[in-house]
Amino acid sequence: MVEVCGVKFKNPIIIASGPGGNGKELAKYIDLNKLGGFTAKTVTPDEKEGNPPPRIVNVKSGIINSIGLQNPGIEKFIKNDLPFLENLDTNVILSIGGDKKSDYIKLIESLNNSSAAFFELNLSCPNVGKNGIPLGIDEIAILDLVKEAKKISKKPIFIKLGVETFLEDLVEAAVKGGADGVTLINSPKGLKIDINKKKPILKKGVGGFSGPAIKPIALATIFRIRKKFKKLTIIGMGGVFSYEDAIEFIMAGANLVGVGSGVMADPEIPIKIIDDLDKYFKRVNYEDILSCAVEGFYV
Amino acid sequence: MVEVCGVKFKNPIIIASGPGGNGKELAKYIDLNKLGGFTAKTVTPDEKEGNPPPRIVNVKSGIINSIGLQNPGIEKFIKNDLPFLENLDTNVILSIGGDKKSDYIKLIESLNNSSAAFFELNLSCPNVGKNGIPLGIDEIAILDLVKEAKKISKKPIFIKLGVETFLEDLVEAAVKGGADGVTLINSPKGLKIDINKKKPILKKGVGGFSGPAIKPIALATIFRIRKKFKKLTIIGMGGVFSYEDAIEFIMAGANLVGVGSGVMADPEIPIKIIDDLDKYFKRVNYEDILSCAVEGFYV
Amino acid sequence: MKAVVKNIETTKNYILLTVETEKELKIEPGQFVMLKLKHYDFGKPFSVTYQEGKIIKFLIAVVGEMTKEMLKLKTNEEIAIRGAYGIPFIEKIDQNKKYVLLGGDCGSAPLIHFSEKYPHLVKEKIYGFATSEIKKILNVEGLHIDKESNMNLLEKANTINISSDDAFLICGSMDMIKTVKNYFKNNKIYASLEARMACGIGICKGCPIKTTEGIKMICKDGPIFDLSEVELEW
Amino acid sequence: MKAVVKNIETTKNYILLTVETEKELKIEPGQFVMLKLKHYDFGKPFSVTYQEGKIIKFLIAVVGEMTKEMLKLKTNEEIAIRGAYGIPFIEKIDQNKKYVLLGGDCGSAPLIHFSEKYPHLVKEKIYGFATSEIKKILNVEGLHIDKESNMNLLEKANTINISSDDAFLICGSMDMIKTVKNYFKNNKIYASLEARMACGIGICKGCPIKTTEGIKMICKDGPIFDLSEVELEW
Ligand SMILES: Cc1cc2nc3c(=O)[nH]c(=O)nc-3n(C[C@H](O)[C@H](O)[C@H](O)COP(=O)(O)OP(=O)(O)OC[C@H]3O[C@@H](n4cnc5c(N)ncnc54)[C@H](O)[C@@H]3O)c2cc1C
Ligand SMILES: Cc1cc2nc3c(=O)[nH]c(=O)nc-3n(C[C@H](O)[C@H](O)[C@H](O)COP(=O)(O)OP(=O)(O)OC[C@H]3O[C@@H](n4cnc5c(N)ncnc54)[C@H](O)[C@@H]3O)c2cc1C
Ligand SMILES: Cc1cc2nc3c(=O)[nH]c(=O)nc-3n(C[C@H](O)[C@H](O)[C@H](O)COP(=O)(O)O)c2cc1C
Ligand SMILES: Cc1cc2nc3c(=O)[nH]c(=O)nc-3n(C[C@H](O)[C@H](O)[C@H](O)COP(=O)(O)O)c2cc1C
Ligand code: FES
Ligand code: FES
Repeated sequence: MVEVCGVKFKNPIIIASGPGGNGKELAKYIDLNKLGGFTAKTVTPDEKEGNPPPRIVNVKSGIINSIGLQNPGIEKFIKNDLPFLENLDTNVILSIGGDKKSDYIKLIESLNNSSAAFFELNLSCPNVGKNGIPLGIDEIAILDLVKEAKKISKKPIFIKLGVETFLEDLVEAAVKGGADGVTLINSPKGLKIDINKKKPILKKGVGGFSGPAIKPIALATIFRIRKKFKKLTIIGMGGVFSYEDAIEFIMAGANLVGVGSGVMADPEIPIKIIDDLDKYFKRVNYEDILSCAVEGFYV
Repeated sequence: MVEVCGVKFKNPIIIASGPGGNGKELAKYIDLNKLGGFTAKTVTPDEKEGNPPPRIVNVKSGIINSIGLQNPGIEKFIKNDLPFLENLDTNVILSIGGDKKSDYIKLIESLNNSSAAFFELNLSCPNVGKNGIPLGIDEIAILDLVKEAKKISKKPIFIKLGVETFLEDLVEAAVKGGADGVTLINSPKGLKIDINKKKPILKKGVGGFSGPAIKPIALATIFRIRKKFKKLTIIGMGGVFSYEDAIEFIMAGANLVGVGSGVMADPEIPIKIIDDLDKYFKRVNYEDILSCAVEGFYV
Repeated sequence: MKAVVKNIETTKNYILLTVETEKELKIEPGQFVMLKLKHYDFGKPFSVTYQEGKIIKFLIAVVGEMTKEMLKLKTNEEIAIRGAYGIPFIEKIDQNKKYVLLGGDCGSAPLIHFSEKYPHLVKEKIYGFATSEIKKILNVEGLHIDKESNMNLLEKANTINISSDDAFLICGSMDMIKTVKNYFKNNKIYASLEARMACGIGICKGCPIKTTEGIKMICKDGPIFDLSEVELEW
Repeated sequence: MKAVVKNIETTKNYILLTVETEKELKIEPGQFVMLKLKHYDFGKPFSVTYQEGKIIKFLIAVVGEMTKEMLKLKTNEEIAIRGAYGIPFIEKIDQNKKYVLLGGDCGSAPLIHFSEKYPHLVKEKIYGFATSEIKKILNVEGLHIDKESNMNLLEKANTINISSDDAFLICGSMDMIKTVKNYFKNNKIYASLEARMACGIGICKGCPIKTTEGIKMICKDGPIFDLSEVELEW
């Protein structure tokens, strides 16, 4: 059992936003109540039909996707998905996304009274955000957004970010604004070209790159933030496919570990990880391995 | 045959800086004169003994290294390595590195009269640069450095960068300063933890992540820059192991393609790529595939 | 779930793969499974062409990276299998109709399965392949070889006496599906569609198709669709 | 170069792997090759324990990711091999001396090779393994099982009559090497060192060792070193 921002988790494994959908389909294959938590797919104010296909391409040890944030929009989400999620016996994290501050504020207001555990502000979806500097790389916008969000939110707020040059500054801004934690990492951008057709395989061109291939990058990023923010809550993810992966993430500084592509590759993977971790935690203490990075196990 | 910045290349395949050393050892295994070019390992003003071992760790589809820029320093380099390189019947690119502008200027002065084709300013080695903002992410410093370097350099100058949030701005600064091209990408940071020993496998902790795993990221990065800089010369690299990989890089916008980890994985790989490309270029025109990205093959 | 290669017959461009699963999977014609090779992290979708108990057969066209690797599979090698996924043909089609089955290349796989289980719903079947190469590993009634008869799948379909009451059940390339749709405008056509997939179960939103009722997922809401309800261009 | 698995004998923790290479490789005792499994992008270093023509044998300890995969290798499977790399023992050692060979676990591999080719240089050989498990696949003169004789490699070495003129040729864990060094201060000791490697040929600077003449690469300048010229702590 793990406590994060005052919320109890059965185990540190949660489903990352997106790859698990909104739970209903996945629930046909695994018992979601065994999970530490479930992050819903990012919901936006309006419905989004997403990008044209192909949206998925396999690459070495990973996948590139350009789903394009397909989602039903907040209204239908509240009507069709939220009740199912609220009925789960696990912690639900609601991921919200938008183009501007008012979008996030509106979404928080709409979802504030749900029984979900946390909000996760997805500032880093690689498939949207054309106009001006994307929110997720602008520290002033982040500070401003988080401050406002915290004013009205009844739940702890997590900020989801990608791998950025000045990531420490972005996280600092989130923390200053009152964020309760950060979620790292959103998919780096990836490209795969069909050399016969002389164009990218994804209709959209570039997409979000996920899976085991990005694990070393995710770990380096989480560790980098943990080194500077000793007490910050971090939800870590990026290529987690096994309990050993999950342990690596905790040792690098993640309080909770998200499974994204893993659940797409095989819906049983999160359950297998939880079962294996269960055995591991009989021998080794979660708190001990969580402090590895904090204690600075290397230069 | 390919012409880049007025220099003729037998083929678009060059060895990336680092993984091929300074050529002498590699020459025992393959004929370097078959290469389009050979980039020497980054040389710094003073000798560097590099990081303590382990310096290498294998991960899925890649390797993380923390060589720590081990190199003999400019004096010994000129004495022991440069003559060998100058004797090669292929284009030599001299990679230079340092902590500050004056280091680069000094190195250019020392190497200006060599027969090498280009200078490559390595601004992005992930294993050095603690004091202040590293050169490679500071656009003002880049503009300033490139301007000064161009003033004295007798050779075209390439700037080697990693994947950065504001990469377009960094490249823009380099171009403004007069850079003749950019080299993309240097290794993103990666981490692998030994969960039994509860610490990273590399003595240094975090290292540079290279190999096929990073290929989609490299391609997305090169394409991103090509989209904005239609005429800029780009040396592309990151996980090139086959001629199909090389073609992908050219289609994404690379004029020359560097092989780094590939030559470590198997010294024959660059030669195999060149032979296979040779056949491919009998059917398909280099200029045509080079223009794929420029013509913007997608949104 | 683990599956073991029991038999593999190959030609240059085709594989007839027989595996035995650890436990019996419930598979209806039209459903597919995700197959994953050892050392791969993600699987890809393949229709089942034959099942009896734990024995499953696949008819696979060698078109790219993974299918090239599959050519090298050896007896007793292990692969991973999960499924079956997708809606069985029988649950979506109008069971009061008789069907002309048109399979383009390995798109024939689920149709072969269907015709074995529901012969009474089949009016005619044409499994079209360009060359006779396929005959080395596949021997089923309805096999049509373009090169041998000097006509393609569609021309062959035209030789059949088709009433407006007859329906089509088709699977093949998007080009083929569009052509059939254009040609038999007055017939009901169900097509089993394909898309690059990741999850296969509707969670990732990776395999969309535009329908009259909005975006649907081919893996979960298909793979079979009534062509009148989908938009093939996007 | 391709190599085909001709035979593989395994226990829980050890592998005796016999492969046949496409062409004969020139391999001297003490040299190593890089072995790469199918679907891997990078190989790892292994000493040769026996060679005759195209047939090469490896003695492998199952310690981690890749060696666990090697446990599953099957006869006729293909692997990639390149080499031989490193300096042959015979080129570095003082050929006027007689050697006590001390092998710790699979560190014995190159020593076994050496003793077969240069028996006249061998005074004594002790290939130490913790338990008798290894006997299931390895049967060579000099095998020492700690558990059977209730003494470890070093204690066993101490039972030998060693003159200050005798030299050591050792290979094993860093702990073992340090202990031997400490113990036999007056004897010349050559040790074959190990490091995580990437290229195996001295180009990547991935496998450093501190020596009296600066940083050297274990793959190119070793793997054998006179212990008096290297610093084992860094
Ligand atoms: C529900 C379903 C059932 C299928 N059943 C069969 C079957 O029974 N037999 C069979 O041979 N194939 C079947 N396919 C297609 C099969 O999944 C692809 O051919 C396979 O994934 C290609 O993998 P690859 O790595 O060899 O090709 P890649 O290297 O990924 O691509 C090579 C070529 O194949 C095409 N392709 C890639 N993925 C798919 C895909 N998912 N669907 C269609 N075309 C694709 C690409 O456009 C490209 O031209 C089915 C697909 C779906 C969605
Ligand atoms: C010149 C040379 C010759 C070698 N000859 C043999 C041999 O004949 N038989 C044999 O069994 N092994 C030999 N090794 C060691 C062998 O390379 C490693 O055991 C192997 O690479 C481990 O791979 P892994 O993926 O199973 O282990 P990993 O999962 O990478 O690591 C597991 C454990 O093995 C250790 N390890 C990893 N890489 C190496 C390495 N390169 N050298 C030493 N320890 C390592 C790690 O510290 C870790 O504790 C040799 C090494 C070198 C450098
Ligand atoms: C198909 C797919 C859809 C995703 N959708 C979202 C999303 O809606 N919101 C979000 O914050 N992240 C989304 N992500 C990113 C994941 O949550 C996760 O950050 C990333 O994939 C890295 O983890 P992984 O390697 O375990 O997948 C998506 C990822 C994938 C593969
Ligand atoms: C062992 C090793 C050493 C490297 N040393 C250098 C270096 O000295 N200078 C440099 O600019 N890049 C260096 N690099 C980065 C490579 O040149 C290249 O940018 C990167 O590895 C990505 O390409 P790859 O995937 O083909 O290896 C090094 C990479 C490796 C793996
Ligand atoms: S493949 Fe994931 S939704 Fe269809
Ligand atoms: S492994 Fe590359 S230098 Fe030794």
